[in-house]
Amino acid sequence: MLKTRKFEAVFVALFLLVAGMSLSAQTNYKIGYLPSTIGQALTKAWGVGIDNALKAAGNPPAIALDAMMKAETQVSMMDDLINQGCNLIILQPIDAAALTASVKKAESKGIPVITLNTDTLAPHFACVTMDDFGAGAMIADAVGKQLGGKGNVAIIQSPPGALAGVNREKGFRATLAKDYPNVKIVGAQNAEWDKNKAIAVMNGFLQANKQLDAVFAVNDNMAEGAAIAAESAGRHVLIYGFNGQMSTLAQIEQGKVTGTAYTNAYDQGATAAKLALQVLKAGTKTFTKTDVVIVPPFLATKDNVGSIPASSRW
Amino acid sequence: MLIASRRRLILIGLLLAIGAALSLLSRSFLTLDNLMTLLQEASQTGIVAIGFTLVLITAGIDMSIGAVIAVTAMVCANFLTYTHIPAALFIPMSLGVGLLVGAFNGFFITRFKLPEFIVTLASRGILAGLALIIAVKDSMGFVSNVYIQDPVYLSFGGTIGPVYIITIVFFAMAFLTQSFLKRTRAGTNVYATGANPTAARLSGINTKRSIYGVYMFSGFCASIAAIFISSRMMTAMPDFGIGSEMDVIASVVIGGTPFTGGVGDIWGTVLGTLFLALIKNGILKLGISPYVQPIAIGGIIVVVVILDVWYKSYAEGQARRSARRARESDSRSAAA
Amino acid sequence: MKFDRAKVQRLIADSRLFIILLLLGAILTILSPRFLTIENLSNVLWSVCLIGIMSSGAIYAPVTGGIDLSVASNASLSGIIAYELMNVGHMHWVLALAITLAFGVLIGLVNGVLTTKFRVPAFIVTMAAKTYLFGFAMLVSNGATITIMGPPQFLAIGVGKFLGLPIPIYIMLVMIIASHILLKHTGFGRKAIAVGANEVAAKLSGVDPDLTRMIVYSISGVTASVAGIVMASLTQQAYAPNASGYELDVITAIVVGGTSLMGGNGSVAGALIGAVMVGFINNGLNLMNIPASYQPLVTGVVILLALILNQGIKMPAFLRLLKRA
Amino acid sequence: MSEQKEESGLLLECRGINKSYNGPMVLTDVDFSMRHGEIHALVGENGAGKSTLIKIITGVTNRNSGTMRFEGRDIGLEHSRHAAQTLGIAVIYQELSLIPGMTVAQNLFLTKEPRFRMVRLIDIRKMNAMAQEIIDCYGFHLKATDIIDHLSIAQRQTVEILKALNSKASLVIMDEPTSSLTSTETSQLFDIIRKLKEEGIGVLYISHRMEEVYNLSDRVTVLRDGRKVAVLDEAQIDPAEIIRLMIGRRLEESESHHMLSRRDGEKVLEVEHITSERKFTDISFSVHAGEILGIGGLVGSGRTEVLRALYGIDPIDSGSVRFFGKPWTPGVAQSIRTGFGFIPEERRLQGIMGAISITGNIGITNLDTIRKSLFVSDRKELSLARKAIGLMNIKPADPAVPVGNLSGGNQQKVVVGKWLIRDLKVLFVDEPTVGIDIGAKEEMYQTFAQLSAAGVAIILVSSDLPELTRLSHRILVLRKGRVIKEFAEGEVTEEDVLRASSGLVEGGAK
Repeated sequence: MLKTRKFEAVFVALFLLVAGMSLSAQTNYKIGYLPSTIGQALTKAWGVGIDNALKAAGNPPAIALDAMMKAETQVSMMDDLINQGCNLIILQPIDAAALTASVKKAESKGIPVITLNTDTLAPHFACVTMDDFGAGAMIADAVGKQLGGKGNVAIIQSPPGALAGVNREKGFRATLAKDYPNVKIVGAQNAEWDKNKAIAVMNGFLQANKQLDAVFAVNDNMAEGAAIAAESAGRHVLIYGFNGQMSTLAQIEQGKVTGTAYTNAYDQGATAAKLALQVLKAGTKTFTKTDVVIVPPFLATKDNVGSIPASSRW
Repeated sequence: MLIASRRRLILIGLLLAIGAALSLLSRSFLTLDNLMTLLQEASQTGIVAIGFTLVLITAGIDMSIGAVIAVTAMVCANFLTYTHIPAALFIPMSLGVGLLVGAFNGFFITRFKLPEFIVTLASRGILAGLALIIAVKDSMGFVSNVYIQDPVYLSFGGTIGPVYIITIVFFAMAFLTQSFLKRTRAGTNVYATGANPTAARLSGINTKRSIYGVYMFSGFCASIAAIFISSRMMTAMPDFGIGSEMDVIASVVIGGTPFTGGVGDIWGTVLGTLFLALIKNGILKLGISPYVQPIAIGGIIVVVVILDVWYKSYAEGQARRSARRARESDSRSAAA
Repeated sequence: MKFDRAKVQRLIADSRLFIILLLLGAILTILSPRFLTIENLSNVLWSVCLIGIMSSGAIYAPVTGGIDLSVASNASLSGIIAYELMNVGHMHWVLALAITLAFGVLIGLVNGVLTTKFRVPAFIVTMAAKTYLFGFAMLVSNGATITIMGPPQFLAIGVGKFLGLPIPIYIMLVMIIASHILLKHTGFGRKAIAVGANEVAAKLSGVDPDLTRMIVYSISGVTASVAGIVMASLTQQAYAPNASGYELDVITAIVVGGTSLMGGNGSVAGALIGAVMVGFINNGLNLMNIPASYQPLVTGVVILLALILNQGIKMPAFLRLLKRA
Repeated sequence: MSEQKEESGLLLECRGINKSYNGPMVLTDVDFSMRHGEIHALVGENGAGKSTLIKIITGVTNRNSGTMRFEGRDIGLEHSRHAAQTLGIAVIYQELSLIPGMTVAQNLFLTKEPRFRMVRLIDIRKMNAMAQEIIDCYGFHLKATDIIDHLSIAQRQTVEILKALNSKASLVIMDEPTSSLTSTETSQLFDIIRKLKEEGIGVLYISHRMEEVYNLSDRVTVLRDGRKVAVLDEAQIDPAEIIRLMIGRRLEESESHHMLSRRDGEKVLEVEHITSERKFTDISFSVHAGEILGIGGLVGSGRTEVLRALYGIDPIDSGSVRFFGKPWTPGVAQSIRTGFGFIPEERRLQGIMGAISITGNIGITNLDTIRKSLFVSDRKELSLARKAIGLMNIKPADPAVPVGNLSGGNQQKVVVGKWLIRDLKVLFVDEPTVGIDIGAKEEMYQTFAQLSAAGVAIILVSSDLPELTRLSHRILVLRKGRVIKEFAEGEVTEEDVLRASSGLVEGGAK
């Protein structure tokens, strides 16, 4: 019995401490931010963009949760944000189909949802996207031009079923097939978004293909990994990434990475936040069609990368 | 017996204490919606944990449960996209996945005496791959997850009154499994197999059968969970459940079932899962940075298990002392 | 003559695993002409070096009948700590790495104390550690993906080359050899094995099981953080989930290497072979450009076969069993 | 060998049993018979074929040829454990076959739990009641709901026996039942066995303890090298004779006289008023070089605890210890370094590392001698191992075999051997010959004699009274953690020691 009281003491202490933090979070709008994982440059940058925009409008920062790349976790966290009575949720769906139900549920309870990059199957308030498919196509175009419409290309993939990566790859493949029939895709392997794994995968490509002209990695991390592998093998390969995170921009300047599809993630986040505040002021609750806001990425290469100011590097 | 039930009471006390603390600290904790979600989360882990408990009682371990969820979900997805077989028919079939995997594990464990951990870890890999291979693909050959609309299938994600069906099923399964363990010969055999295999064999128990049984049941439970998860999310993904093993293990161990086998029961596991779900759910409510949340969860798990171990050793020490005293007096009287 | 045969048989038995590895290599060579080249093999070694380094220390937990699931989180955290010390704290890189390793030891020691002094099962302790270390990593890195721009000496650790081979390979080999000697040829190694084999008997022979275990987990911790440093330097990057999931690869390597999780024996060389085996598979599939989906599947199957063969079960017998089942 | 003449109404009758596990014959043409309600002892050295015969009777393995009749019914060559059980043959195994964590009742009814008529669920209440009934009708001090873990070894054994009775056994086989019992518990067990006899149940009794065989059995069958060498009726039973039959060679009869003799070598260990909470109180004694100090007393009287404390495993609360005159605070590691040796009880649990080679088992205690600076020299270790193997003539003489694969006797030899190769000053010995065969026992005794001759002080704890009285130069008897009597000189009989252990001390010498 006495023991039990000890536990109580411990926990009460713990929660009082925590309560301190939570108390301040009770003004204006309660906005939830639920990316696929918060441990990534992109999602971090979004978060910063969102919070800055909210602060500017005198709103407390968003409640950020970490779904750790698991759709189940993200769904249950959606439920949690709903139960917490958020006014609006900014969501980067890990999977379009998997999150549709949650988005429906939220909006049925009068909580507008803004999706980032990945749309869901159900109509909701808005989707602020950098258009993965289009950007993939854009890179394919660049590669095709640089190779003069002929050569061997490999793709470093995201895990199967990871929508963002898949769409980028689809755009890339579609354009090559359409406009550059002589550019051969000699390999496509998954490196699980991971730089270290990308090194091994790239090494594989380099071994398997004595002639490899270009590599498209569906995110910057993997592009950087590919760069490391190419460098240590002493082979020259065009390497394209995706997202345009700060480190990759630097590597583009150093000439290690050829180019990337750069989006100003800060802006994207801010855009979402501004939309959020608008709709909350307007008080609209039901949405028949998703209003898609495209934050178009542009191709950052050695020539134009300098034009990206430090303030918009993330 | 007594010790176990006292430990149980302490855990319940903890549960209530934390619950109370949370409802004081967060407005949104003590709402019907939230409590029901909490139970839903707990049930999702719990259904798997029930099967896992039996494995642990035989002093084994099953790392493949997560992957079983994935494969089962994908099987259902295939039925839904490529066939017109009604859900009522193919769901029972897809539950066979878990049974098959369990038999597979049981086979390698019993026939080749391979360590359970590595066998099930291997089948985890095999299944994870399988899930991707059978995943529903689009025209370009990319995994595209179906959006399930079959009403019968979706009904599993639904509620009866405010209570989620999964929760009801969870408690029903808990009750049945518990009575199986305590009230049937097969159940007793499971304990015997875990506590002292040679002795069990000597008393004519077919330990191999018990082992096959528990792994198949564990897989079966995972498959059931898969149905509920996918119908809650209205889709099936090839990575469903993978990685959830750790939550399951934590719940079961917090529930007081040790790795050494021979002891443990389902009500403990139920409490364990509730406990873990409570912590996870509560943490989200407190507006702590998501960075701190894992620290809190990990810390609480360690603390709880430490306290449990402490209490257990203390209580058993007393039991043994009293037994020794009794014995000494007994032998004295006999000697005199 | 007879004695000789016995000797030969024992030799074969001891090198069984290596033979299995060669077998696998041979198969892959047949399937893909590109497999058997110096660069490719060195690439494979390069790709398994993190697992290899972690295994060299993590193996001691199973030897004493325990397990360490926290190595991956530990590694990620170490990378971040190293960065903070070097690039934020502007410490000399050597000092910074030394302190990082000290942290690694501390993390391991905490695991050790919790398992020995508080009698919490190692599985739970290290599983929880895996969780809260990830949290600490998030906290320290503020959830960011850190890019490490320097110092060059630090970056050289990961990508630099010596005699045409990447430095991490040398680090791995050195640590594997060191660990092998530690396990097989030092008092501590003997003590660890004894504790795993029969704690009471060991105690009566003057071994302090608790102390031994604490050292064991500290070693596991420090090697994990070496791996973390190498990883950070190799990828020029540090972030919380950096090594997540590696712990299972490590355990797989160790067990495939012939170390029982029940304790009382252990083979460091085996662990390396186990790691290389997995590396071979991934590399082979990669060379043949087989879709990623098949990698976990093939790996799983090969692991099972390797375990069975390693147990000395003859293939025909195995097939017969399969038939009967 | 005198052939047993055909009798009517034999409980069990085996004729011309042959058995070989693909290769050498383990049993050749063995005849064996049991009458209803007799206590029949089966004796023989390890490897004589006792256990094989039991295995055949209980259907664990099948005989190659020969006939078996049980209660008049023929048992075919294809015999099985299940068949044996249904026939009513029950075995009380040496390593207890109970399920820890379960209650007495659950163990009694394992696999035959009473169930409800309608639903096939176990009727726990009924089961406990039935169990309690059986317990009471044999008058044991047990509760049906007791959990096995909390019972003493003796109590667990009674549960085992109850299990046998509950399975309606008409033949109960006991393999070394007393090996882990105190003398009191042993006598309790004997009462039970006699009760079984009265019930008309045949008891086949295997033991290495001659006095038990002598006290208990109606008939004795002696096996040697897989052959039956004799069947003795009650009148003919005589320990010396049995031993002669068992090992064929006649031991010099040192068992008969137990003259104690003072050794006045240098005082190696002086113990003054040591006390340890709830273990032992105010123990004082000293051991001289070359002396074997026997410590008698019942299990739980604090004998083992004293050894453990002096060796440095458990703490001493008060009192002082002097080693060669100098004050000494025990601690396992430096105890070993300074020349202490410890041979623990319960070999399997405390003595050996079963999965490890002989070399490894010997090496771990000799790390200090085989390691230079940081590293261990395999060569030195191996030579040590070979030396130990030679000294104790351990079989097989292969340093690489895992100790777990050795016979009980040889395992114990390893445990002893690892100390012989050290420069030993004091050796603590706790129940050294439990469950090992006569031959190994003798070798063990000679080793101790040689050690003491070489000037090593030995403290011997033993429940085996002949052993204690024969080996010791001086005997302390402990009771309830105190020295209750010391036999320093003159003659001592086993009865004296036993009486003292049981607290019946004339003159209350202290």
